[in-house]
Amino acid sequence: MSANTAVAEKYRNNFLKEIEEQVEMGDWVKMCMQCGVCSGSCPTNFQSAWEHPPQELFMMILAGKREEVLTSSSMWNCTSCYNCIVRCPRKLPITHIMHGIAEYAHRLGMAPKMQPTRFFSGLFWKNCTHTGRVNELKLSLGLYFKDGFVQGVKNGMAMQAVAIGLLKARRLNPFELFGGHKCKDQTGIQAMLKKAYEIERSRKTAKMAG
Amino acid sequence: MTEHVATNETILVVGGGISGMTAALEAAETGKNVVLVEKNPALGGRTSQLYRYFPKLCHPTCGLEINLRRLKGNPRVRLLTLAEVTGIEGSTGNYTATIKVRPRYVNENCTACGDCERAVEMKVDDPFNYNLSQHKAAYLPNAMAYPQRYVLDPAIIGTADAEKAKAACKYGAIDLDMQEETIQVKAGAVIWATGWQPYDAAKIQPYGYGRFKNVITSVEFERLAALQGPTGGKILRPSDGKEAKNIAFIQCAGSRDENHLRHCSRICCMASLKQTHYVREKYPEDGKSTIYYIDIRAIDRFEDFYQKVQADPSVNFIKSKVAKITEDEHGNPVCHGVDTEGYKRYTTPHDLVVLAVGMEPSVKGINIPGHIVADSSGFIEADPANGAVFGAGCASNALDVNRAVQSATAAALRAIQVVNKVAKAEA
Amino acid sequence: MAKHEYAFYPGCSSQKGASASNYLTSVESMCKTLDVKLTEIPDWNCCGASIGYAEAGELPRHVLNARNFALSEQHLPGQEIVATCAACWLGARETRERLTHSDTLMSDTREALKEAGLTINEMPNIRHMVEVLIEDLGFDEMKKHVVRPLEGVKIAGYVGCQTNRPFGVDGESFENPQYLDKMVEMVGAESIPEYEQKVTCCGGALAFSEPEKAQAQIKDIVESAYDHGAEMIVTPCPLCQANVEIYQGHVNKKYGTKFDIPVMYYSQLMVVAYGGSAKDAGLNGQVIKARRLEEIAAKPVKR
Amino acid sequence: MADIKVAAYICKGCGLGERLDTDALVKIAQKDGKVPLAKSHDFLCNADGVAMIKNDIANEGVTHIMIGACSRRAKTEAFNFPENAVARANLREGVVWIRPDTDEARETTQEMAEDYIRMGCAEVKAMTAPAGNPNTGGSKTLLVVGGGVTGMTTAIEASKTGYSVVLVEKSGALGGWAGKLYKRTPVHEPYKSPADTGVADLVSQVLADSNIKLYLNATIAKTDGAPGRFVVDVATESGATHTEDIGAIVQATGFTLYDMNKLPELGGGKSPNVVDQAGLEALASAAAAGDGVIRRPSDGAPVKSVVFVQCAGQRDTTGQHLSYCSGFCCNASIKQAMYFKDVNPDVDTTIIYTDLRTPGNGEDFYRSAQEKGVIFTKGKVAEVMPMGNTSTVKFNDLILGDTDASMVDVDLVVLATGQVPNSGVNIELPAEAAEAGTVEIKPISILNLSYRQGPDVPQLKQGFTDSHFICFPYETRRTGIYTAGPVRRPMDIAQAREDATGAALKAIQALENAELGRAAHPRSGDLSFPKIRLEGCTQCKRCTVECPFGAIDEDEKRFPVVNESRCRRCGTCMGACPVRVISFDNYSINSVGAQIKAVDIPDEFSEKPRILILACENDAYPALDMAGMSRNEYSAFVRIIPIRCLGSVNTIWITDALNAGYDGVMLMGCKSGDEYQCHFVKGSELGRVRLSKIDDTLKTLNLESERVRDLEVAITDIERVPEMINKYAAELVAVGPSPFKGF
Repeated sequence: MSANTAVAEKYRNNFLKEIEEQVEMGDWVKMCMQCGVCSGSCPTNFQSAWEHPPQELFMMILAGKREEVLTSSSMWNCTSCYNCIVRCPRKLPITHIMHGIAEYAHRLGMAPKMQPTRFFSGLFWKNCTHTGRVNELKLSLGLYFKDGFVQGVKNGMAMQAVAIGLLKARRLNPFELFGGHKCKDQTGIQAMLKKAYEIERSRKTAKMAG
Repeated sequence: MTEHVATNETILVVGGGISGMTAALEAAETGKNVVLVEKNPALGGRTSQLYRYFPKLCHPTCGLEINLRRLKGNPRVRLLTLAEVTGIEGSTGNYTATIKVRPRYVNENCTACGDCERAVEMKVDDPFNYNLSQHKAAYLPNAMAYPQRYVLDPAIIGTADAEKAKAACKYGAIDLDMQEETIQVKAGAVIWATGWQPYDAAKIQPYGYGRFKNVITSVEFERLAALQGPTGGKILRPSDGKEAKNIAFIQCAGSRDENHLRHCSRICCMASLKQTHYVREKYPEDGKSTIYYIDIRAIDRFEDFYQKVQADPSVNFIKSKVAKITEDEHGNPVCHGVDTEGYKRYTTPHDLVVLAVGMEPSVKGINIPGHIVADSSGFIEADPANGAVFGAGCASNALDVNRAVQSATAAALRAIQVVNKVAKAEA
Repeated sequence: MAKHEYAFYPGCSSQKGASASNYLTSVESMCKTLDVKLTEIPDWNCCGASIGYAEAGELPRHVLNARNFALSEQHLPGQEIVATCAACWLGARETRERLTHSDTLMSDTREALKEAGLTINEMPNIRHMVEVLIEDLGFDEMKKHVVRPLEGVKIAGYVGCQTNRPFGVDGESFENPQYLDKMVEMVGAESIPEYEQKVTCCGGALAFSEPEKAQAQIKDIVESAYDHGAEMIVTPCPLCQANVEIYQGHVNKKYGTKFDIPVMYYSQLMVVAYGGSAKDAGLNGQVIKARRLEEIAAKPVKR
Repeated sequence: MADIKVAAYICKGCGLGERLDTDALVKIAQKDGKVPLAKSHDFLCNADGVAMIKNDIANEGVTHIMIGACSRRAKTEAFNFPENAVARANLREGVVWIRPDTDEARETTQEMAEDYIRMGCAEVKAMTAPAGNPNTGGSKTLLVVGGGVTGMTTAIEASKTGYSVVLVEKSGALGGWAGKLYKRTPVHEPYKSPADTGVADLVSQVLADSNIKLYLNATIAKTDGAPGRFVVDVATESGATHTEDIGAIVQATGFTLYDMNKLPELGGGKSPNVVDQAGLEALASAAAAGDGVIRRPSDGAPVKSVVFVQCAGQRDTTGQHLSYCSGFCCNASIKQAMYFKDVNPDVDTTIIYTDLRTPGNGEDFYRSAQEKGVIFTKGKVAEVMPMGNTSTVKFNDLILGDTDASMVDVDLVVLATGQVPNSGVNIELPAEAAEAGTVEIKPISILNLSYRQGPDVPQLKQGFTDSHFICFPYETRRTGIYTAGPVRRPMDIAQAREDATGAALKAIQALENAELGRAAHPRSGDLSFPKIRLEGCTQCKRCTVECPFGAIDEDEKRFPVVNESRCRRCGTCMGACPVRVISFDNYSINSVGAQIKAVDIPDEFSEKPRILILACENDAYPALDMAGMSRNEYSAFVRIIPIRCLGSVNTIWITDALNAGYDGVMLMGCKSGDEYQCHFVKGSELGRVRLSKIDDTLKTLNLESERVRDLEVAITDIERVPEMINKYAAELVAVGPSPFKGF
């Protein structure tokens, strides 16, 4: 049974256990008491954005709704504003749990493919770890062209005014496209990150094995 | 009431609220000498500031009257008001308490005629009304005040007003030279019945208490409803004096919250359920209550009361911890959050928001020997290491009145056991 | 010797030609006046920001921040790390907290750092520039240097999220922080303490990935500033600054509004108040020009 | 009566001297009050004034004192003459403070004061200083019924205080419900894990205590007597009866779990794999004795999944099951879930609840369970369907909005059923309900009281024993008999132990006061008691039937027998007696009647009506006093007499008043009914029932029904009471003057 097709029994603990083992801060999920303060505190928490707000996602995890949780686009709506964290009466690190669940869904390949924030998140990470520093122009272009060339041009046009404004204010450098900011020790950074991934993977695998 | 001399067979009761009075009276009515110490100028404590009790909706002063009558008729209780225990030394069966007694500036000649009050101009905040109103600086703390004797606020001392008060008194009852005193009292056992204080609502930042005038606490709401309160029993909101008919009650304001109080304060759900009754009582036509809650804790026989309120169409229950409160252009507090039963987002304006604030034990900063054993919330635990210092009422746990009285009665027995042993040894 | 010295972590946006280059410019001018010496951590790298989460995982994210700690320790021993960007500060602080509380994470981090020839021995303190100003210098010291008070300018203090939560500035409240208002008063301008959107989220990275969701919030933030009569908005966060400033055009299109309010950094206000030129304050870096400040910056200094 | 000497003292302080003609009042006392000694004083309550009175007692032989000053509720320390009969004429709160200080009002205000002086003098003459009741008993032994945690705690605590105890347990072993538990919920920091029940320790303390006499397999065959002198027959299994002299009783008979067989929809009784909380405790205890693994009853397989159904048969609004919440079950289920998790974290434990109720530090226990992986699901269980060795639990998931949620292959289902009190016979159960069988009847008495009113302590509607459950929770309606533990209110072990300790104190207090012939709460320390002039008694039984505390029995000749130590001194018997043969030394038909008659009734042309107010001293009278303190004015035509309780109002007072020409009578008593506020529980209700028949009397007198008004007054009615008075006074003007004036 591959990770993607694992079936969680309803209202049993196995999906919760999976989350605890594989998701950053996942062992906090069970501490939720369903007060809903996180859901009410979320700035993007209008129904269309959040199909399932945080506290509901937690209940779904407890209820073993694995497929629905991991394929949901809900946690990708997190803006990292930390409102939920500071208000949670149980001190759940909700922002991190949302990121963690998203990361896990992404790792399993179950996250919605064209979820824009998922795409941007990956793009950002690749962009910044590539040279050690963010290349804002490439990042933007990468985002606009995620849905293909035509859509990219359209997106770019929509953002034209913004870009021109930034260019004029010297806050966007067109030459970033051909290099731009970077760290000197790129080799060291790559080696370091590679090692970090290795360690993390081995730890997660070990947990999965029990 | 009398002035017996305290000995090792005396029981010291700290706190003159319902728990302390109960402990003192139960011990005295079993034949023990008691010294009862109250920090306020009058007995009664926090329950005497309530409009009604749940679940019978009767008035707390009704029980207070009986307790005061018991006290007036009992020579075994010696009462010290305006007095605070600052330290206790010794061990089981042999304690010495140091008690700071603040000046009342009024002696026992006072007949409570009220001439001094009429004579003075100065006004000060009235703590009996949680400072929602002011009273004269020469005042009787409340209509039921016992001792039935006036008090001068320290702020008046040294002013011309103070002299006016003195001049107005025909009975030589006003003594402006009264000084703070420190006295020592012997006791064989000590009952701590210092009660609770409402959690500081300003610390619950998202609710804007202190920023928004129309966000008040549950204890303040009791005073708004009370017939002798600052509004004469009308529920008027603080910002503009408008009738507050659409009222939100927010549960767990501080309680069950690791950012604030870890424990559940037990009484707040019932208190809010009770307070919805006030809304209905004052505005039978169009009063409306909304209770935002996590779990309604109407424990044991109180469940009946909950069911009655549930059946009331003017009361709406929303399972949700309110995320934050804002204020709209009309000064209405607006509750924001999500109803977790089926995920419904709300942004609801109310005339008034009442925060059901939690209970904090009033035992902090008191010098008790041998380091009193308390739980993580500061409530005194029953522990042999506490010697003959016994917690009673809300100093020992988050309790409703019924349970506080039980606790105080039990504490009285524990104290009697100690002084009986002393008596036996001394015989 | 400068009065205060720190290891400086400017972050990706505060580089030349990057989206917060004007922040950098003004911070440098401000620090000069205040005799604060910032030494850039050599070869610092990106913090990973909160948005990198899909790929970052846990350890790689912390390793990335730890590399900066190691570099700082190596080159600027004993100095506290100061960040100007909310995300950098938060990311670094989170890493610090986690590594301090987990021995496993710490040893894993050290193992990965070894690959880059680095190590950490001691955990550095991570400070936000605002903390340095308030805690190390204090309002009195900051005020001393004001030679050109921004009299009559009404400014909404927009604190945003990440400089405020979950850590925030000591002693401030999450829901109603007041330090930015105090800074506005300090430079002689008029603050709006009752500005109710001061901690509303600007949408963060969602402003890029899902702009329509973020723009609703940006609209609230700007609208309320207008309602309170603000002429400009001030913020301590580069992402807040960018989002609130550059999307006003989009918001206008979508909601039919006519927003055109400058969004400034606290450091820009201070530089102008300290007598600096428009250029010193990076005013040329505004997409929506801060004409009022430019006018003041053009005035002679009262000495 | 021969050697009484009455003195009247009239104070001139607090404005009385300025507002009233006190010299005239002195004269009234001498002339109308006929007191040999009458004086006024500028400041009666100060040391000098009190010394004057004390001097008169010592040197002038004054025995009876009438003080015309402030209210009887004020200056109690100063006017404290315990050896004397004392009456207070309330000239301050009752006269000058409720009247405007105007020239027009002066005459009526003075008349009011004069009447109160007349009334005070009349009252005090009808009084004697009480000296405590006879028939005291000196037993210092407590009887504790029930050998569970509550009973054992009561016994141990009483013994520690120095009192001997007889402990009666109906089963063959001590321990009760708690004795069957594997563990209990924690009561100390850190509130994280189940704790030892402590029962073994309590049992060994009881067994080792020579002060505690233990009867196992025993019941109470008969309880006779009164506090201080109870005689109790203890019947043992062998059939033998042992008689014990007892001072006071604590009933700690606990509870029975609600029968889960009444919950077939939840699988109750349908499968061995559906158990109640007691069932699970047994499984856990059996597991602990073995390999620690809790096994499925049907086949002994280790339990891998367990579901706890909260509020099973509780909080029921349909009337079929228990309407209340038992309070302890949320924590109990958490504890039981931990039985599984602490042994094997892989067991799935789910608690399905609607409101999780873990007050106080229970919140820490709840959190600890979450940390251990216990799953809490907010939902309402619709059905438990056992099939083979497992069950399916169908429920409405209230958070996820799934009305058709279900869990399958559940090994064990635990139903959290509630506590049903073991409170004996419901002596007030309406006969028709008992016959119809609509209410469950527990026919077996626990105490077998030989009281006229029935064999057990009266109950509330849910079967718990009656008490003032807010301010005075221990006060049952049987003096000297206290109930403790879950028989009184659903509770857990910690609360039961606290309750038991408190009940021990109350029992000790009761027997000590009974020995001194003093009353128990709420007139604690009162030395007066009802005396019955049997020569005049017609054996009508009203006193024996009405006494709210079951104090009065009947002898073989059916005469009433007052057991004074059971009496709370409310006076309901006195109010009930149609031939007026019951009285207290300081409160009697005459002491009130004389006051009524002492009032000067102006003729019908004077336009000065007279209204008699009989006001309950516990609530209405303080409200009237406080109205005075607030200077809330009311009619000068009322004359107020405080009464012990509305229940003590004898209709003769009303007919006497009306015959004497009063225009109206207002009766002010406490709220009655289910949410009664009467400190004598049934007093105000009984008074009202009696007064509801006053209309007949009015008809025979040819008077309008408006002339008597029954009113509920609360102590907070400081504004309302003057309004009620003024409104009534205005109504009476419309009705017109009483036709009986001048006769």
